[in-house]
Amino acid sequence: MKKLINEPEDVVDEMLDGMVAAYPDRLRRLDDAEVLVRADAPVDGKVGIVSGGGSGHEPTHGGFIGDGMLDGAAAGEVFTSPSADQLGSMIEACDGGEGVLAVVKNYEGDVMNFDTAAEMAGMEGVDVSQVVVNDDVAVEDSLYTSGRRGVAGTILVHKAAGAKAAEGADLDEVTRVAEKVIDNVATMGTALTSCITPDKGEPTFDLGEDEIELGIGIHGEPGTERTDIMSADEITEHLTENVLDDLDLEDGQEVATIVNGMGGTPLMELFVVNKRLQELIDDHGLETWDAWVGDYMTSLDMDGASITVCAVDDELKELLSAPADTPGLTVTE
Amino acid sequence: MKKLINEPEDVVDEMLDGMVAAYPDRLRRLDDAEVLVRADAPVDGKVGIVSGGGSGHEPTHGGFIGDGMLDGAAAGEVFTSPSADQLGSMIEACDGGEGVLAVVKNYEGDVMNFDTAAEMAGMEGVDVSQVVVNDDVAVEDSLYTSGRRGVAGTILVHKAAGAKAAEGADLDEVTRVAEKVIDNVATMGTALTSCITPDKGEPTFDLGEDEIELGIGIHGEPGTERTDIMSADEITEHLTENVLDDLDLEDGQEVATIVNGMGGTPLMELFVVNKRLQELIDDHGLETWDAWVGDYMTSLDMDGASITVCAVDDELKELLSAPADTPGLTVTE
Amino acid sequence: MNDTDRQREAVAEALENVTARLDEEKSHLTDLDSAIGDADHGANMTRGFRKANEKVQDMDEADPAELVKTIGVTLVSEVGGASGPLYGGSIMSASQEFSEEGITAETSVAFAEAYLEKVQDRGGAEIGSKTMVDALTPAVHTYKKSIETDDLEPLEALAKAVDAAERGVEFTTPIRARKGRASYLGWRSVGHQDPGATSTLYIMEELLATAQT
Amino acid sequence: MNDTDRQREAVAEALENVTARLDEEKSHLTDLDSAIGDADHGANMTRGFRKANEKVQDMDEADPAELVKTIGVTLVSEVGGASGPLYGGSIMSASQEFSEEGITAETSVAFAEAYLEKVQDRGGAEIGSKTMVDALTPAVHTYKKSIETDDLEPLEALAKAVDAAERGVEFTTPIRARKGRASYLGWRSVGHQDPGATSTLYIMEELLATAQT
Ligand SMILES: Nc1ncnc2c1ncn2[C@@H]1O[C@H](COP(=O)(O)OP(=O)(O)O)[C@@H](O)[C@H]1O
Ligand SMILES: Nc1ncnc2c1ncn2[C@@H]1O[C@H](COP(=O)(O)OP(=O)(O)O)[C@@H](O)[C@H]1O
Ligand SMILES: [Mg+2]
Ligand SMILES: [Mg+2]
Ligand SMILES: [Mg+2]
Ligand SMILES: [Mg+2]
Repeated sequence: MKKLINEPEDVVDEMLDGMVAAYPDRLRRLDDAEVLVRADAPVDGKVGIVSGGGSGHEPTHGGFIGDGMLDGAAAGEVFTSPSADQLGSMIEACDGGEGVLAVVKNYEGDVMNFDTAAEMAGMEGVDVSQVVVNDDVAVEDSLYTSGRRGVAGTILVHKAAGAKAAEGADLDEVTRVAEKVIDNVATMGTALTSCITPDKGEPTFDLGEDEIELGIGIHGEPGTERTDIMSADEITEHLTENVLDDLDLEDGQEVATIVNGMGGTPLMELFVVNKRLQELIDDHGLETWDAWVGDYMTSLDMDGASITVCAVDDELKELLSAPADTPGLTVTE
Repeated sequence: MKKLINEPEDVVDEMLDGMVAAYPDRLRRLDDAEVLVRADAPVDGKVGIVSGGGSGHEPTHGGFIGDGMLDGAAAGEVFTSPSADQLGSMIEACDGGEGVLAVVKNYEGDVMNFDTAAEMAGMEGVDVSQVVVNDDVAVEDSLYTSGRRGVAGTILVHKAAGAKAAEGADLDEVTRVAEKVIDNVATMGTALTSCITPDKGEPTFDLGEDEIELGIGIHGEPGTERTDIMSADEITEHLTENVLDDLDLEDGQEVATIVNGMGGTPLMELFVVNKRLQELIDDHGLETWDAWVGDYMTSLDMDGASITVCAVDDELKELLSAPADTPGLTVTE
Repeated sequence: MNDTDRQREAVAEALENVTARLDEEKSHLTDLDSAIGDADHGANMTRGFRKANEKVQDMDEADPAELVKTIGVTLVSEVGGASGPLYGGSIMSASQEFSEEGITAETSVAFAEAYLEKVQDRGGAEIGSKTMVDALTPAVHTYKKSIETDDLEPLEALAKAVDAAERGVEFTTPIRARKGRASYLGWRSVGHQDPGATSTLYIMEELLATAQT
Repeated sequence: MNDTDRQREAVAEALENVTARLDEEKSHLTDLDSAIGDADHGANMTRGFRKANEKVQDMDEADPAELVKTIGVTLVSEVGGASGPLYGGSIMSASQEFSEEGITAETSVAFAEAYLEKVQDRGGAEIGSKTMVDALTPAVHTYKKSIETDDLEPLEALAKAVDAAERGVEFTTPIRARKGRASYLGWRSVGHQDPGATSTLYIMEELLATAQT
């Protein structure tokens, strides 16, 4: 394994300092914590939007801090939920008096630590509301699993909730739009190679030279099915069919789509996938209102991509296209 | 080799369609050509800024089309300069009556094809000016080489020239600022792994499990020196020293910096590099005016990064921070 | 040396041994987590226990309940992930059982029961979900019965509990996960041993080894 | 069949053979380019010649000069890279030598000289820069001398030229590159054979093979 790192145990700490060094006017690091917040946090009179989780998904989470998106992001160790302490300090640092919405991805570690943090912050008098994103259709949502995972669709939750908060809406309203995105978004991904965590230094799972993993998670958790390599078109068809099946949309429905790279896949290939995705959206009688292509929710150096579809109404369209100014995503009017 | 592609020979064509499908309001593809232009090209009364070269460097070149940057970009086959025909059609499609600046990277193929294209367009009455970017300090600039290569510093040329053209400056002025960036920018890169071209399907060069290539080009051309793997800090020091040696700046000089990912390197690692880079800039008595971190000039799936430093004066600061709205780079006021 | 001092030393020594053992098993735990999780269980456990060990070795004055609570608090703040709140939060809250009478046969049973209850409260796993609960449940049941019904000495009871935990760990292999990251795998989780159950066993083995010296 | 028809058929047949040969050698050319370039010379050459071949096979009426020019124009517009303008542009412009008298011993010498000159004009490489010029120069010199001084038959002259080109290709291996991507490597380019010189040789070998049948 070769990586551009120093000691594996320092990578998160050094990354955070490197982010602040890149955006000193926008980001501030909380003392002694692996937490980034807006340089001007807390923003008085605005609902704070925070997120967080394991590191290794850059630009998620810290890269989406800024006007119109997040106020704070906690960075756990690679693929490990931040501790409740860290999350608690973040929530308090982002409360401008109107309360804080925590956007949680559905992993037991994240959920348990955010729960504890919300309790702690509540005791300090901060109004906290939580939403749990679970857009990954690869995982069966049943009593026999810990539920669907939160993956790339999370970015749309950050965007919509962030825009609503920027409008001056109250915590209930901000929470409502976050839930609305969650109710309307679905994602599925595939891996061509495993990621390699700095600590382990070897692939998390072994994939044969001609195999791919369908339904991959964003932590190198093995997916749900292993198959022979297929063409980009076939893979796109498989992922898109599963996503659209889950959403079960009406004819003519407008959607936002994301082709999200897992970190190691060239942008060139993501556009090849997007070409087929847009054909399929059209074949299904749907209409793409906006298409995003890029690395939003990565998994270190994993080679692969996920496809997200989100049904949008006028409210979501307005929120998703509202201005945002963050290192990882800029939307202009 | 596993890639998210269909047939290798279709990848550029499908990528271009996938880009237009992602940004239908911003990009238009010329008929029967591997050329993207602004949807509203040519922009009347504005100098056109065009670029182009082999594919595989995404978001370069087409990803930088938009307000404040490029008007057109020609996409050759992977790592192969576009033909003079294609370049010629692009130049003509981007002439709004005020002439066109072609930003060429210093590779013999690019230079020869752009020369021919400029001649052809000249015969059609288009005023064409060319600048050749050669920021790669890894290559000795002497009679015994074909000169320094053009690499990530090119993005700053696109940005500054694009901003100047957007202001309404004439072709001479736009050319002057492009040259100014070229005179003040230097870059050097390293590879941890080789890229794999879709056509060959195997690594272009073999690197041992513990080796890295210093001074790598952006086409999988082997670099200038092969060494044992070093820490991120050591690599950053090596690249930065070479770049700063070349520029030989005065104490207190303000600079813009880029930590550019080669495609396969996680953003996390680029920020680790940026941390050390900013410390070194400081140690050298220089001052970072703006720091960019991300994938701007990639080399397919190559694992590695390059470091660019550009000395900036008031004029360049104004141009580099002027608004730009493109898929690959958005700058807001 | 009074009773409190002796108990403090025992806790510190046990913690030292647990930390060393987890360090040794770090890559094994990570390998288990690679197969059905996200390859960080070894790093998570060692990060937390090393820090807890550092803290506790400096606390010369504290009573056993405080020491145990400190271990829990440190795990909560250092580990993150699923194992941070499960291990840390449960140790933290179960430590209350020692606050009045220190560590006795009876309070150790109460601690064990409170710990298991807290893990289940927080994580929602049942026995058979293929988690640490599968190692814990037989261990706690056996320990309680050995002490309360069979009147065994704590050391003997603990030895039996370790055996029971081992049976629990083995049991996780052939079953399908219902909780934790392994549950995402559906039927493909069958055939793999659960990392959290395994680390639970290692910790118990070190508690026993410490008690035996 | 008149002279023009015969020459047209010869050009078409030669092109067919060249295209087939480049197809065969595609991955070898790419491997050579991997070592000191960017791993696309095989793809570049086959893409261009396949297209040129398609076009020329349909041109039943054209004279030999037009056919050759079409080959050049097609390479210019299809290949790109360094080899597109070098091969394509030079063939295109040298084709003029055939426009008055068709292909004769004399015009073929003129063509060869014009072609080499154009490659050097455009690319700026000298002999010894480790490029296609190193295969071309001895081949053109030998061909010219064989015809003009030694009065050999074109077929014999061509055979000698191919030998000379081969010597030129071998010569590229032990020297340091001064032009093309290989020049970026400095001394590390020593020990590798130049791809463009190699493809030049293959093309000449097929011209000879076609002439011999
Ligand atoms: N809901 C749960 N209830 C009980 N134990 C759980 C639960 N979820 C996970 N675990 C335990 O935690 C272990 C994984 O811990 P770890 O790898 O440190 O955290 P993470 O899953 O967040 O990466 C699993 O092997 C399992 O024993
Ligand atoms: N300046 C030059 N003059 C003559 N030949 C050159 C020059 N530059 C490159 N070549 C030839 O072109 C060959 C490479 O062609 P190709 O790989 O198709 O183009 P590119 O270098 O653009 O990828 C080299 O092997 C060399 O023979
Ligand atoms: Mg984890
Ligand atoms: Mg090339
Ligand atoms: Mg884990
Ligand atoms: Mg080449």
